[in-house]
Amino acid sequence: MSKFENIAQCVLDGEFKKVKGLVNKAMDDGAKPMDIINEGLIGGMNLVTPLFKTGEMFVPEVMKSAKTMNIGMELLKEHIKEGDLVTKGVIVTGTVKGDLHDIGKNLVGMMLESSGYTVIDLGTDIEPEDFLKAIEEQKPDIIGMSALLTTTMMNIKETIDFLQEKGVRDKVKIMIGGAPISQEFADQVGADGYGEDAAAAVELCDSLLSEKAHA
Amino acid sequence: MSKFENIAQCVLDGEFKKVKGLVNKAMDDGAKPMDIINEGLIGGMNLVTPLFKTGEMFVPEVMKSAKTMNIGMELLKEHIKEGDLVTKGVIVTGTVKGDLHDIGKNLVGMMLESSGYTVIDLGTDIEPEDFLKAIEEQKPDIIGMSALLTTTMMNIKETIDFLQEKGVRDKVKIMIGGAPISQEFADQVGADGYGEDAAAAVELCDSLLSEKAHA
Amino acid sequence: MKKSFTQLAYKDLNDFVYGSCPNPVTTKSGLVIGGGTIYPELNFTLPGMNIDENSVKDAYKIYADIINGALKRAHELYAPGVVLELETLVNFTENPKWGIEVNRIILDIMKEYADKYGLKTALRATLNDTREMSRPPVMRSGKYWDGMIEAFEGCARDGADFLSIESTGGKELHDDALVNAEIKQVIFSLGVLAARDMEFLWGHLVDIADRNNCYAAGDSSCGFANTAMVLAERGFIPKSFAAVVRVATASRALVAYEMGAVGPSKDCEYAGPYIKAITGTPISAEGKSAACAHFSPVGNISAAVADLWSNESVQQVKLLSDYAPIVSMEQLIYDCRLMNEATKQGMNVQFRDLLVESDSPLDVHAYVLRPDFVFDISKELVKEQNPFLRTKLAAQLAVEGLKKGIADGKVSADKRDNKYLDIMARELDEIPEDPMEFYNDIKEDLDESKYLPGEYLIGEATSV
Amino acid sequence: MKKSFTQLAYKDLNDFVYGSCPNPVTTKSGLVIGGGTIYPELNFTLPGMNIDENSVKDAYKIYADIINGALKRAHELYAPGVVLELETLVNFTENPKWGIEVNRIILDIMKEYADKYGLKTALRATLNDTREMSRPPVMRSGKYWDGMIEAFEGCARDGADFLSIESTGGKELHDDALVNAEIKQVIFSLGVLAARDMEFLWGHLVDIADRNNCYAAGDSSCGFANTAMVLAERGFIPKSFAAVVRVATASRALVAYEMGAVGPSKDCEYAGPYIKAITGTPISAEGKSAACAHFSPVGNISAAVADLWSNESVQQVKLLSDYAPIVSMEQLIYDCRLMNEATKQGMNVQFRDLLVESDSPLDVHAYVLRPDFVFDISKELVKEQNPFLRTKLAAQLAVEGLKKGIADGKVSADKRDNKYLDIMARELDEIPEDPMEFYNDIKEDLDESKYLPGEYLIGEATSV
Ligand SMILES: [Zn+2]
Ligand SMILES: [Zn+2]
Ligand SMILES: [Zn+2]
Repeated sequence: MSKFENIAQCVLDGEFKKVKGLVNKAMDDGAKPMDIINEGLIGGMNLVTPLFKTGEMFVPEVMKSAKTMNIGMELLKEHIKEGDLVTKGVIVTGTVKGDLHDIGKNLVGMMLESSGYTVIDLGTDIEPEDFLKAIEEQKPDIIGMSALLTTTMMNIKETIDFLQEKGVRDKVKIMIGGAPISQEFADQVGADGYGEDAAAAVELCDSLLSEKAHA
Repeated sequence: MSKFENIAQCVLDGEFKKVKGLVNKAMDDGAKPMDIINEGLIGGMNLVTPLFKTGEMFVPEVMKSAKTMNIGMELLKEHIKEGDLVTKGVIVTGTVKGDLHDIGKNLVGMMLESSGYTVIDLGTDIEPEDFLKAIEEQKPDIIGMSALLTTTMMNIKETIDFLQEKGVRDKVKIMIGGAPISQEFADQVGADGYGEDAAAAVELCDSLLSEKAHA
Repeated sequence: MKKSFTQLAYKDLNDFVYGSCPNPVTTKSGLVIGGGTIYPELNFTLPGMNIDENSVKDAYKIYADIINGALKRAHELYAPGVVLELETLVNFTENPKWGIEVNRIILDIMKEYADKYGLKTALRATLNDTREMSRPPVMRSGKYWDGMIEAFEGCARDGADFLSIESTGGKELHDDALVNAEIKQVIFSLGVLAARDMEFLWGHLVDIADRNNCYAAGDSSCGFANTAMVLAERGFIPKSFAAVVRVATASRALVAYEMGAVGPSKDCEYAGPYIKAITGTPISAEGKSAACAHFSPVGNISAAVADLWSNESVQQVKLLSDYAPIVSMEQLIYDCRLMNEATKQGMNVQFRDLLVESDSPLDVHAYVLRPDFVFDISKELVKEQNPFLRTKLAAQLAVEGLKKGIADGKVSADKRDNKYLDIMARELDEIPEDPMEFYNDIKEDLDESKYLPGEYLIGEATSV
Repeated sequence: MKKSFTQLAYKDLNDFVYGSCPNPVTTKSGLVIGGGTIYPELNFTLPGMNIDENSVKDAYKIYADIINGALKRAHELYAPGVVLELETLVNFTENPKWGIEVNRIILDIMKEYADKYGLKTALRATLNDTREMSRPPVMRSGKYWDGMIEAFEGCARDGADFLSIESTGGKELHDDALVNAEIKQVIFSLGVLAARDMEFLWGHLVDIADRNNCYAAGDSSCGFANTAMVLAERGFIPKSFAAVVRVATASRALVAYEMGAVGPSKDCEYAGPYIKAITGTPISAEGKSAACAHFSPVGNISAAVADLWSNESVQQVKLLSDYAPIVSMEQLIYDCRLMNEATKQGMNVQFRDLLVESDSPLDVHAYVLRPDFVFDISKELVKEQNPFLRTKLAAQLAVEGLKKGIADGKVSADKRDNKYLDIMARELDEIPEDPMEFYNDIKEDLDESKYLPGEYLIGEATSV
């Protein structure tokens, strides 16, 4: 990995203005695009995630690192074959019916993207029908639902019941979150997991998908 | 009612040392025993209950009134026919399995007795089987169960489920109480009512039995 | 018609203390807020439940239970007075009839306790700002606006004492600004969008209050500064950044008072001390008493100059003693009792300083609430009447004050705070005087899909 | 071997203040309890769940979650130190292995926070007194006694700092005495039965503590005086009766210290000020911070001379911010911060007096906790070494003091309180000097089916 340490460091530092130059130089030096990606760009992001978890990096810093990685990716995209780049998984997010509070959900989305997931955000105030549609069309691995109010949290249950009824519940893992949500509530309504905050949500997705892989 | 006002007042004041004299005098004056009971003794207790509810009488005062009434009753018992005296209802009480906290339950029992109910107390740490046995043997109108701990409150549910399984659940009304208990919990476990304290428990029994009468 | 505040409401820092203010307000029941006594303000919310045509009746009953339980305890503890805050949930503003009904239920129970026990109470009706239900938000018309205004009218007409809101104009851009720690976008969201929306909104609310014999009380920057504080408490953004945002929101909140609001400000408006220093109106505050709703680094200091002391919000859930709102009521009453006892013994300034000194050296967010810090910044803010420039100025002064406080060892800071303060200082300096020039500068960094410039008169002639 | 306390531990009322005491104790982590700083003491319990062989593992996890959450918040708020109280539930004393395992889990997490962040913590193991599981209770032998002692041994051996209990000897008669407001039966239950059981029990506990390098901390009269207070708060018995019972329990609680306990007393021992005045040991207390567990009329005054400040107990339930024990932790830390700031500024006596004056004129129960009232009564109590006569004396002095306080207008009382104080005065006077004579006097009023006289050495030779 030492060969692309400068690129990894550039991602870690979120120096998004410098990454193009470094990637171009590596290409000029004859490096393979997939090596630059895996060891440099993703390698850099892999340093970021644990630092965020332990509180040594702030969200805006993670955002800058992700932006830096993405700029590098954009540059290399045309040089690699489609299918070489694999996502860690597809995640559909949304706040449930009646709920407008989306800063937490958006944070989760950003952190998941930074960690290598593909995130499809449905937005706020999402009807059960729209979650169903997203499952059918996007074939996500995980659905993430959130609610910030005691009077909307029960719509999480309603949505899960609706998906059950429509026979698609078991096609996805469901994770939930929001201020009034707890692990007990997640157990009660039949969700697969509860993420206390953005950092926890990333860990939760990792573990849900490894469960899925072993199932 | 004015004829036995002195006896009613004596009950209200809890003057248990004076009641014998007053009852004897009424008998000497030719009063009917059932009139002395209904207008004097029970009439006095009927003044007590509302004063307790509004906080104008303390429990020890209610206890003294009940004691006064009972002394009068004892005196008149041999003069009346069996069956003339009707109980408002039979109530079996107990703290559920694992729970030792009985001061609340005992208070409820005392207040119920003072209000004209027959109370059969099973005691503390009562197994579901023993509640079942009591239903079969005592044929109560109401079962009162209490739990003071979060780790014993679930034994209320266990007991109700057990009674359901044995097919006797609908033979009785079930009321529950104790510090961690709430109306929502009562609804969840399928109890008929929740009494916040001794005053509330009496009201609850009255309303459960009038429901039962109208059912 | 617009008021301007060109000098501090106080001459002496020692008059700037909890429980009293230069311009107290008197409720219908005769409570004088800011007249020498600090009173509890209880907030409460429903437990986890769905609200629809059927279940709304259950909700009414739960609200009645909450108020009965809380006022019973207030009576038992000899509370000299209590303010209740009904903060509606989305459904209750969307369906104004429901919100108005809850408001009425609460007023009826208040009357019962007044008649039976002489308990003095007042009601704050805080309507949920539903305008953000449309994405991008439509701020000045449409069904959400109409429903919200109808709810305000109804609550005011039926007898609420205070009207409040946590208005959300500009929040649609501010959220992203926070998680990316972009101070310029913060200033644009607060100083341009939010301020313009406040002017529009509070023109209407003051009018409703005036017509219905109640008080236009104020508007919390909850969705802005409290979101920042919670993100910082979770370690997501720098504490210094959140603290600077806090001070910047003071300028936004002031707009309501310029439009005619008279307080008391809302509990979660932690920039309340700035409002009180500048306008002399009473303020509400929350700190350790609100730990049931969110954590904070300002548990004590937030009470230092408060006129009402609140628990923010708690659901009707059962604890070992009883329901959580009754627990809050008891805690608030004891806190207020202690503070009022200090006042009675002529020790309120010393008590205020204990509240201040206990928190302010430990955290930058607490430090910006120090009464002397508030005074120093407020003295400068009253020189600037333009809300946009005042927002920028507030942030600049906060950055400077924090840098000095850290350098002097008066407040401990995260080792990364200095870096963020330097970045903020530099970026704030780059902001031009003219809002439209500023807009053009940062336009490409804004997510155009998220907001409607026209709702904020951008591109049109404006007083801002 | 038995200690006697024949004079007050204090010369000057102004030294009798929260956070410090003549005989502080130092925990394994180096916290000095009573050494100048008041620390939070957090108590916590499981949410509604059944405990059996299977689910006990879930319970272990919940306990771990509680401690992790609470210590994380303590660290974030820079708490100078924290005491945790594990108060076992019946099942965890009945099955000592479970209780010992939870104790160990907590100690492990404490160590983690010490290693990672330098957070100083200490653990109080309070074992549930299971002896009352037999009805009538068997106090000196049998499986419940054996299990309880095994649990104490295990918790002490593994590293708990403090051993405590809310022992129940005599409670089997005291409950009825309370609901019937029979002061003679109260004195018999507390002064004869409870005191004799305490002597027996604390002989064993002090021995366990000594052998395992931990502190025998003290025994709360929870089942006696707090039951009385809660009944009075509900309006079931007179407040003056409950207040007199409170003072009477001080004599019972003292027996543990005579047998060698060194504190800190348990949080719910509201008679703690009497213990501190007489023995000079540190005490724990709870007030408004414990509203989650029960209401009280002593929310502030209970803190006046406390060395630990506790929340009594709260289940692991989710509030809007987070789980309830974390909420308690935040509130306790802020309360302690404020009190410690007052100490730092040399204002602790003034702060104590604010706590005192804010509550004591409003309620007789608060009035008996006034430091001067405590001093006056304690000065007399140290002259009487016989626990039975000391219990009677405590009640008599409380009655007298309350009558005077009410007559002087220093404390407001229910209109019916005077009547009850008169009844108590008369009945207390009728109690003879000799416990056996007293026993014979009231024997027929006692429910013989409820207790075993032999377990209290009644009819046998005794030092009492
Ligand atoms: Zn708010
Ligand atoms: Zn206790
Ligand atoms: Zn405790």
